[in-house]
Amino acid sequence: MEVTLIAQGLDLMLFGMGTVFTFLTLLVGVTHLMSATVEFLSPAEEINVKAQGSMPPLNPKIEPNIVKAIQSAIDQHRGR
Amino acid sequence: MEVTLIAQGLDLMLFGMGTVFTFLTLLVGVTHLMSATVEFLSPAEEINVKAQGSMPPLNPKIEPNIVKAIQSAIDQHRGR
Amino acid sequence: MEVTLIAQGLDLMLFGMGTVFTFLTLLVGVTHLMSATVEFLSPAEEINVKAQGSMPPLNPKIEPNIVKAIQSAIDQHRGR
Amino acid sequence: MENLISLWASSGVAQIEFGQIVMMGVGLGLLFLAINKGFEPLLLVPIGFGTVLANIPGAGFDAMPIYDAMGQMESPGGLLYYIYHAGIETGLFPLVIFMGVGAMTDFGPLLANPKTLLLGAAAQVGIFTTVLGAVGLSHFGILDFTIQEAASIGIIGGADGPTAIFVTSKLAPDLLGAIAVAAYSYMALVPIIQPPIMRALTSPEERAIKMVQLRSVSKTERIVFPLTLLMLVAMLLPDAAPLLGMFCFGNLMRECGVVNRLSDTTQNALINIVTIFLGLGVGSKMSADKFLNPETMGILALGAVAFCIGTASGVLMAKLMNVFAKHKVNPLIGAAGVSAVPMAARVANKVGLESNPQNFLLMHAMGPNVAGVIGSAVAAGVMINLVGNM
Amino acid sequence: MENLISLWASSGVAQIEFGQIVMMGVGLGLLFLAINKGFEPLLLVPIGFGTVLANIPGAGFDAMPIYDAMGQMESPGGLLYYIYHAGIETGLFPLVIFMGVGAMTDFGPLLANPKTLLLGAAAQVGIFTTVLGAVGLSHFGILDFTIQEAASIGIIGGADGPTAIFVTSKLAPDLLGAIAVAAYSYMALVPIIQPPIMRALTSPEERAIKMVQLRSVSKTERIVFPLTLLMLVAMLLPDAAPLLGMFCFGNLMRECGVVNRLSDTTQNALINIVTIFLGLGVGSKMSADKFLNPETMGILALGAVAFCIGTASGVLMAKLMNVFAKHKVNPLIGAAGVSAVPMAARVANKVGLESNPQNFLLMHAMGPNVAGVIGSAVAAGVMINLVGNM
Amino acid sequence: MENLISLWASSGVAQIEFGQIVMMGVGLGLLFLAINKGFEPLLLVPIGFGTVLANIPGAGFDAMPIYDAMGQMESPGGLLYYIYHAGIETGLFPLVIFMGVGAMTDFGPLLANPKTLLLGAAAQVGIFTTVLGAVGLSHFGILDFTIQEAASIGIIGGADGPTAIFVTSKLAPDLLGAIAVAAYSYMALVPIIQPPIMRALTSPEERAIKMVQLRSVSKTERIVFPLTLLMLVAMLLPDAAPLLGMFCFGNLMRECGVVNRLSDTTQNALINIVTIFLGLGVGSKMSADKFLNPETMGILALGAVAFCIGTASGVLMAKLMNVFAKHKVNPLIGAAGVSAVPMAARVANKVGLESNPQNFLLMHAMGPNVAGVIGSAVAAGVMINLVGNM
Ligand code: NA
Ligand code: NA
Ligand code: NA
Repeated sequence: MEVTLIAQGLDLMLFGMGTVFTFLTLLVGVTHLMSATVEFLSPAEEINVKAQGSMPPLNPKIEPNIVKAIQSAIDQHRGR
Repeated sequence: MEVTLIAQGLDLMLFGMGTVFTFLTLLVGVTHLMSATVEFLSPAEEINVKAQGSMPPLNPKIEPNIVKAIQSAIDQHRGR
Repeated sequence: MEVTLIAQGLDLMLFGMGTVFTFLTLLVGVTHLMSATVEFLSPAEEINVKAQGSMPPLNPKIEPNIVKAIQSAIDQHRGR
Repeated sequence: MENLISLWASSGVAQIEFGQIVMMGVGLGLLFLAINKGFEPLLLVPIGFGTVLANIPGAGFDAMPIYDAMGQMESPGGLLYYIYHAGIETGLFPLVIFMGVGAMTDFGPLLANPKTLLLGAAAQVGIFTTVLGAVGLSHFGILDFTIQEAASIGIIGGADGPTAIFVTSKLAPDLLGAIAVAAYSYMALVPIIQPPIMRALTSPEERAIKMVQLRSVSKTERIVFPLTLLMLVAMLLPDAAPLLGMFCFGNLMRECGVVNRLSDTTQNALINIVTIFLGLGVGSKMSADKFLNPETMGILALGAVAFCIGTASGVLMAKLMNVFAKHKVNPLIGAAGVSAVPMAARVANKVGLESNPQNFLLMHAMGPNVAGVIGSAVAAGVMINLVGNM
Repeated sequence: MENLISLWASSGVAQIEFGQIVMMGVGLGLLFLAINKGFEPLLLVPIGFGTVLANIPGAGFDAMPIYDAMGQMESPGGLLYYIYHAGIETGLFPLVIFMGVGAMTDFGPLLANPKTLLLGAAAQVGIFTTVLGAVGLSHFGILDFTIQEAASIGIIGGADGPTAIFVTSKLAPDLLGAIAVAAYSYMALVPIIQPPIMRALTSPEERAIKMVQLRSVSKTERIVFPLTLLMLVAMLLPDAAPLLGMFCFGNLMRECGVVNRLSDTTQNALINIVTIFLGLGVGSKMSADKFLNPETMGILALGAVAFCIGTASGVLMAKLMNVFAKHKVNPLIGAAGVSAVPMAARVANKVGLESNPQNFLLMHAMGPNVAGVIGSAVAAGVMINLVGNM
Repeated sequence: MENLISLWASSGVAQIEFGQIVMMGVGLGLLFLAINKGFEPLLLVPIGFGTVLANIPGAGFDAMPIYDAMGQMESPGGLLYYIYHAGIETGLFPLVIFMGVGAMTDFGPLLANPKTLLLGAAAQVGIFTTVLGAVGLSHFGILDFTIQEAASIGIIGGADGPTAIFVTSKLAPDLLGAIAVAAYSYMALVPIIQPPIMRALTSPEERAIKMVQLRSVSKTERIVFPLTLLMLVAMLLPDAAPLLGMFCFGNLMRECGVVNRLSDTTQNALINIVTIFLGLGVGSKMSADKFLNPETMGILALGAVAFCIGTASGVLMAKLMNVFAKHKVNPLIGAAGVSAVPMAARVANKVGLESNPQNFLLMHAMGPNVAGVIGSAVAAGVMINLVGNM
């Protein structure tokens, strides 16, 4: 039983890492292929988002009181 | 049965108000103790929120300079 | 059975459209009555919302270029 | 080795059936229409994605939870299972959406010109004609629909997504996927479907009719109207009360002016959350065995017919009204009676501008447009009432 | 013909009972009070509308779902049925509301002057006196209340909607409609009910007492306080822990400064969504047989008494404290101990300004005001504990 | 007197057990770490508070509802009971969170440099090594873990909270509290755990490697990528489809540009609401009998090991890639492969700046960082598949 547990752990290790690497390696290839296909099909597409320049989008929110301020400013502005 | 109902009501009154007063009186003491402990442990803490000066948070005020900034931004934008 | 299905369909048509027209015709009358009553009870009410002038409220979002303008205003304001 | 076999046996490649491949293609097609062509993306993005998820073999998105004899959960259900059973089978999601739509609806133009309600009534002819078409197809053995299914198909002509989903989840849940997809697709196609019909049924002079400016509507009228409508529904057609009740509730929150924070949340966070889950849940009914059959083709065809007849009826009704009315109505706004808010009203405006560049019909068309929502909900109530007794 | 009969038989006009007409009137009356008079509209608009919906004959808003022998759903339940059973019967909605209220509460004034907690304690006398009144009415055979019902009625005097709903849904769910309506109505009536009592029990000199300026409260104190309160509740009165636990959790999210996005959502989208459904769910208990009886009149009368006694007790307690205290307390702020945040504090401020135009009591009154919330929750805990064993 | 006894008997002081005191201390400790030290406060504040609530004796936060023989509710369940069973046992909350995380994720850097996916793969070595460690401890009789528990412990090394919670709620729900706390704690400790390992395994020259600027990524690529990933998952590893499916759905809503209002709500109100309840629900599993045992110590130790091995594997994989690659990769970004988005990427950037003040690695590290999320979800899928058959 306990030998089986170790064996199960080794199996998990082997097939688990195997799958992870297989999957992600495939994904590398598929992604390259995808990008190439997209480029081939729409070469002239405007590229407006530069990956280099953009910050990671993890704090996308403006503080709520500022949002309220803006909302009221816009309402005022619209003359409502 | 009906006498019991009155008795139950009186019991509720007695033990209810007793518990409420006991609890909140204790809370007065514990709160004083808590504040004293906090003060003792971090006496130099910056006290940036004055209770007297601040409005209850049910009508959150927007800073007027922010509103002005936004208003002018919108005006500029529309004036463009 | 299949004859019944057709009959059921005809029944639905007849009573369905009948109900729809009856209901909405009644609603026309009731709405006129409601407006007249409201007008009668509060004739001097300020009429601040002109139906003609207001856009339908189905795109309540702010135009994205205005949002951008505001965003940049806030960034400036924050000194970022 | 055993593990490799397990991994392989449970992989999608080993399990996938042809129908699932096709349905994934359908899901991706819906995403394409939504993203590239702008077809009602708020609903078709979640529905399309839900379709793909529901057809991943072995992913169990639609799996039922399993309980042991003690009532203890042995394995949980799939995400789409829970969404469907909690939100769609119960009718909760369409009703919450309707509350949100009510909170977004401006009854002002309708109140300024109540007779446009009749245009909203006329456009429902599309619904019931389609029911007849469906039972006809069944009668001649071409397709096989029950009266419940025929009624659900007809409601596509109402051009009102939540109404169609609400009725179908009650009367013919197996058709939910096909009917929801048809309803939202045709709503998106309004700018293509309607103009030729509108032009064919009207003369250039009619299309150029300039309508009298709408009167102002007081705040009190706006507040009292949803309550009036609710009372009328309560007295005459309680089967329509769930849909119209929530619609009126949302509108009252909007107009009453004292619960703006509730109204804002209803129009934003709440309706958005429910829209996401409603779409995914509808997608869960897009399985191959329920979608890939001749009936779906029939549903799509009948839905298109329903739209065309509804549009035509609205226009013709407007022309009929002009026979009697003092203030002429531009018959183009009759087409807006199918609902599809606000797309149909914009189409009426656009076609009107072609004939008379100074003639802005948008606000005039908003009246029949929201009247069409009421009309469809009334039609839905009648259907549920009558078909439940058939 | 059969169809016409079906439509007629299921119409509201054919089915409506007199009680339902009256209850619809009650619902419309609540809407009128909420919209025209500004009575706690955030709750009374949904409750009033829910009342109307629940009393539409044949609409099935309150219908139970029906399952066949296999556990498959045959017909779904009504919207209000699901809301009530999922959110109110379980106690979830009041608890989430309490979390939101906690996130909106500023304990600063209370922390600056903790002895105002005693004012919040005193105001709870109204609760327990009202329980006595209810059992008295029952004893003399005038009305018929169990001890559970009497306890629920008393809690109206706590002037705290979610607390009243939480206690009543546990002890006397049949009275939920009447008690919730009474609680919110009287909270709205605070500016009318309280001032005469406050003036009657105080001299002009007392009303003009100027209080010492509140000290500043540090961020650490604000963070530690909800935890301290929670620990005290945990040790002494766990039956109050659900309400006060969620209240403290909301307040900790507010004050800790590191989870602002959670705090914002709690104060906005989440509390708004739950408020809408809580109100509708309470409305579902406003059926004629549960509301139109002499007991409801008794509840309304007892609730008013509870408010008056609570107000008086708070004021008198403040006068008692002044006998011993060095820094005098303006007795008007004692009236704020009934909670009804922030209305009661504003009333204290307004009445205070009448006697001394330079005397701003608002912040001083916020202390007893939030203390009243704590006091009512403690009273609720005691009730649940003791009545559960009676 | 009887009442006094009842109040005393039900008080916390009379009922509390030693284990509960300790667990309350653990809860307060988590709050301290979250608030004072900034440890993943969005999750640890709710988890810590939930821990305190769940251990209040007699408060019944975790109580089951009781029904009578008729199916009528006799007493409702506790708040945490409902949260746990509705949202965590079913897997719904982690999936909704993953949808929100998808809507917040920018795949741009990954698309610009897809080979960084391999770094995300390598970092998962930590997961599986830890599984081995856990079964080893069990084998030698030091601790007692089943293979299900070992798999759940391993997933801590994935540095991905929702993935860990999803897997553990399926495989070893009793360990949920310990594993969730370990996962979030170590994610917070990334800036302390990782740098020494990164420095030990790299030379100063390697750390100074400047990477070629990332190419621009088109909108179409961003839209097609989540669909591509979904298809690959569907075909190869459907057990990972719930997690990655919702992740891709969120990301598609973000990138497609036509459902911004849905994307905004997903990133804000929806994920915030679910985060609050997920945290509280995890706290409900932090009872003394499930947490205060040697296994928890083992879990914490193994989790730390998992993190270290994952970090090392990522760095070493980057060095291995450099042996073959034309464009050299800075091996520091390999450490970001453990996910812990975006903390690990920031750490890579910071350590990189120490060796070369002109070398900004942040965007380069975002590729392996989000690859680590995919890798962990794939590992989770394998675990669920294989362990389910063991
Ligand atoms: Na319609
Ligand atoms: Na109170
Ligand atoms: Na990871």
